[in-house]
Amino acid sequence: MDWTLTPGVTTYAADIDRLYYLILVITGIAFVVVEVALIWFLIQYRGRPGRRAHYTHGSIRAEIVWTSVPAVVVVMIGVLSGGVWNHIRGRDSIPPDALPVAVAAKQFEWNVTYAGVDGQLGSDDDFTLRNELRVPTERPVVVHLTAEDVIHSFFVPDFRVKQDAVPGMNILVWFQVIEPGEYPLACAELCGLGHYRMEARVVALQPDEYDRWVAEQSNQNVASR
Amino acid sequence: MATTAATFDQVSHANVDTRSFLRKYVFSTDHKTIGIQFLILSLFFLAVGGLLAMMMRWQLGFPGQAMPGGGVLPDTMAPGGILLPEFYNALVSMHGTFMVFFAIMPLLVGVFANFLIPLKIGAPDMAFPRLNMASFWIAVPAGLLMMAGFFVEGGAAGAGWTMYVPLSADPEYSGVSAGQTLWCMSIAVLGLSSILGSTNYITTIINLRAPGMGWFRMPLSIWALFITAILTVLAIPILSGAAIMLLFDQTLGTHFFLPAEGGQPLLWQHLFWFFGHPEVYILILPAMGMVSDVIANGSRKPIFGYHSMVFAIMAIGFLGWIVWGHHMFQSGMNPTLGMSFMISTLLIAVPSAIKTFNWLGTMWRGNIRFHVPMLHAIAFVAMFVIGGLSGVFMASTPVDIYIHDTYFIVAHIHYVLFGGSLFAIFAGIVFWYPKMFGRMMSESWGKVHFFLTFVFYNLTFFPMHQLGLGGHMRRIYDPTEYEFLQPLQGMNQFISISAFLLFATQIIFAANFILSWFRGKKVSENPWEDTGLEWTTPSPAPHGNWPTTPTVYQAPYEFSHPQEQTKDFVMQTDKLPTTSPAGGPADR
Amino acid sequence: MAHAHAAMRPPAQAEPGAGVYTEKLGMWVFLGSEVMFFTALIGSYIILRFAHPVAWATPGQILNVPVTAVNTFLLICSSVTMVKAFAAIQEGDQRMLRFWLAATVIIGATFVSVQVFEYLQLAREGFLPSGYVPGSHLAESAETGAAYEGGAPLPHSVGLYGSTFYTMTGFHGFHVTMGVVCLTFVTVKAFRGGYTVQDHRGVEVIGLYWHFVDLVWIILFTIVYLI
Amino acid sequence: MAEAEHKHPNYVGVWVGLAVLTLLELGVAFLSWPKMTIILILLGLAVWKALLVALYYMHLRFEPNRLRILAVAPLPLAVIMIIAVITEYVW
Repeated sequence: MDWTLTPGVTTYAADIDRLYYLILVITGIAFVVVEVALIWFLIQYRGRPGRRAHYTHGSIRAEIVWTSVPAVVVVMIGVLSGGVWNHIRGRDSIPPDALPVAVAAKQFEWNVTYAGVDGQLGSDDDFTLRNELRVPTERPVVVHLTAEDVIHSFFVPDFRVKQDAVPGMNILVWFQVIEPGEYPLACAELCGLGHYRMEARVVALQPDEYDRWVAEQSNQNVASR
Repeated sequence: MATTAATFDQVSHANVDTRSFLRKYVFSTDHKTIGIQFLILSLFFLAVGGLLAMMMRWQLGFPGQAMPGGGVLPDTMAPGGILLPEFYNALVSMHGTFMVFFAIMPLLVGVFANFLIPLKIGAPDMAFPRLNMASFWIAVPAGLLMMAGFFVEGGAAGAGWTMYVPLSADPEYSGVSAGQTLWCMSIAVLGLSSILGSTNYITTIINLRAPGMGWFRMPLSIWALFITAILTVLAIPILSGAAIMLLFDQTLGTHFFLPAEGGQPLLWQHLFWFFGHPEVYILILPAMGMVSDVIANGSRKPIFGYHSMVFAIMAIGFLGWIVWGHHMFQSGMNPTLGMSFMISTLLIAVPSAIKTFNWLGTMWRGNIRFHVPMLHAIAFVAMFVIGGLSGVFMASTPVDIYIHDTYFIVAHIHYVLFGGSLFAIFAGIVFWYPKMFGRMMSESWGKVHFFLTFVFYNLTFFPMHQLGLGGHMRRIYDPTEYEFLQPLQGMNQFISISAFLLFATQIIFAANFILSWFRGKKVSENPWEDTGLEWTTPSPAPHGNWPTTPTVYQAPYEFSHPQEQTKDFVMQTDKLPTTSPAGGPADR
Repeated sequence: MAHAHAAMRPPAQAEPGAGVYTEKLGMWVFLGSEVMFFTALIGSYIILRFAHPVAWATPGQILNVPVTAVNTFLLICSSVTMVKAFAAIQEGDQRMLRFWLAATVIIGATFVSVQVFEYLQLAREGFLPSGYVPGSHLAESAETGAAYEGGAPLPHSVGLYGSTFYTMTGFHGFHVTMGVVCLTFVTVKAFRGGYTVQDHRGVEVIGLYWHFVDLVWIILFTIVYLI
Repeated sequence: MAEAEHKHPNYVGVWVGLAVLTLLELGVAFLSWPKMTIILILLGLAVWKALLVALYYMHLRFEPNRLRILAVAPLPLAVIMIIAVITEYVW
């Protein structure tokens, strides 16, 4: 059994993974303690003729211990998770200089609209690609996520990014990639017959490489008008 | 009431059963008969739901290969035995729907609430016997409506058991029209059945307890069923309302959930999960209660920390209302809202932990009898721990970003609903079988069934955690479509084979259940040497339950009482020399 | 409520419960369930209204407030006749019990009829659960925004108004209809002398339901027609 | 039944009160006051009417406390749900 995660490639992936391992250790300890105690009791106190069970209705002290210890532990997990959650999804978490890119999900494809050279969505040099999301590394990217028909979910496992795309809503989700490469993008919310093949790829490029590529695409786009 | 003397007299003659066949077995108002009717109905749907799961597992383990025996399915489902994606979606949705609404929920609430409440609190029947009968006979057409989905044009509903809109609201998106409509109708009808049933349970528990059966002398199963009934009465109408609005969106062209004219897809999710999370506790609380009864019996000890168990049930019942958002962390819900839902969700781990430790405390220094119900109850504790702990991963919002909608969730819900609820249901069925039918189920076959189920169950569901950590999404028809999931395909096959064996193992249970009905060893009143009121009446219990209403003198789990040296249990109706009359279990 | 199952009742020394008899307790539990059902409907309306604050017509522009006001008054009247019936049987007055019960049934049925009339009227003018019928004059006043706060044209989300209106009032009407059916049974039983000073649980229990339905209408009338 | 012991509440008086409050509502609804003020007044009047029905016609005023608690128990849940979902849009 392998409990490790494949390393994430965004800035906050490590935070999520750290939390995951922390919870894994805590729940692992709880698991071992409970199951060992259970098995030990089953063996130690197995029924034998002539024996009688110890007559007791409980112990207030024990109740206090096993109420307060889990309470403290879960509150601690909550506080730690809250910090990371705020960093990823909090109200002001989106870096102001993030590069916008629009992703419109529809049955069963991802349409990616790039901001072009000017870095602004909705301007003339925007261009759209199907099922291919290219992003620069070392720079925060904010995805404007929309859906045309039903709910889809934007899931890039290696980025530790998952966000539902809801028709009628424009949801912002940001990430900053640290490792160039090619990563799968999948739909994680049942969206109909083709849900299982609603696949795209995410290509993370070095910043200069990305700029070159965008310029090239923008030019082509303007030229073809 | 002026009629008291007369009713008492009539009750004492209740053993002379003059009901016609139809009144006795079909349109019976006897809570025990209705319980058994629910048992048969829900075991049937459990089998159906299991069969659907087998087809899914075939497709996941061996995508694109013809399913053995799949040739009997029509071409609209599986041409040449190869499942179609639309049929797969229907399987996913219907497996969840049948298991949640037509198998586990009626098994716990329909069967055990009906059967146990009057017997355990000392009432001759439910408060409203005819409503009780209505509750069953309304559930039957609901089940038929749901089944009908497979036989209409377009197939059964295919938007998942959660029926997220807009996929479920418009046939243009899902390709399913009549099936979706039938789903909504069936759920609305079933809702009425559940509300009638639960109204009955609440009223019965509040008003019909036998003399001496004070609140804190009720067995934990009754406490759990009581809180469950409250959750049902308050949560189910929300689902009914939402299902009806969805039905109107589908048929009348209203716009509640369709965004084109201002509807809100997230509204559906809020309504669904506002119902759905209490529903989760509806599915686990009665299981916890029954397991408490069985563990006390098996350990021959009073339950450890009875009062804190009761308060834990209440705490779960209340907290269950303010955690629904944890199903929606990645749904586009206001992230600040996500924060508060995370805290309340994590807090719900506390009462669950209290219960687990109290079960351990009950076994500690006990004199444990490993009868079949006890084995299932032990498995419940062991598996519920896994299901509960895996829930902590999801409660932590950042970790949930990664594991949401993956097989990690699938593993979690099956550890809670199969490892939890279903093991408790097996424990309950075997434990109360003698009271239902007057015969024991086979002990040896019961043990074989238990061990095989336990092993194959873990082999099926434990690896799903690994799939989830590998990023394997839920509800996908063909995992090999994705390159990054291909390394996990071997594990998928392993899971599928384990699942087939798990399903096959249940045939042992079915055979044991049916054969014991005719051939099982006949038993006297109290085969398990338990303390509850139900064991003071003959097995099977007669119409009216007791000739005269019993009087309760004891706390629910007085095993190995020092003042009773001849046997190791004191019935709730037994008087001990020095029991204080008003005493609760903690009076020491 | 019939007493065919009197034999199933426990002796009076059962543990004290809620302090009220079983049928009444059962009805209150059921009403709790009804509260949650209307929470789903009314809650959705409130939420949708917050999500689209401009999609709701000014009071009186689409819906017929005067007719509904009269209807509201009728329902209030039926509540007082219901409670009068209960007061009558408490004193053993069979004649007045029958009179007030019959009055309640008639007024309740009138309420439903007026509501059906209102629906037909609105449908004829082009207002449906799915929104406005294109070309109808209500559609025009909606599209130009004449019927709406601020008067701005509303290309979208006007459908919500019809959806919530018909669903909420429709389910209320359904509850009234059910109430009338049950009340009819109670009235028939009253005419057969089925209730006495000692035992008139049926009258009180159906009364609770009836007043609850009235209470829901009080809320609905305000939030649907007047706000 | 024990109810007969207390004197009947003034049912007709309550009815008059309900009718008057309804008229008041109709009057307020079409005033040209600020929208928010009107909504708050109307909701206040509606709650007042609902309370009259619940307390007198449904006899909650004369019931044991346990039943009153049972009767209002669902309301907090309704409020929790509506408020939580509204924060999606206004916060």
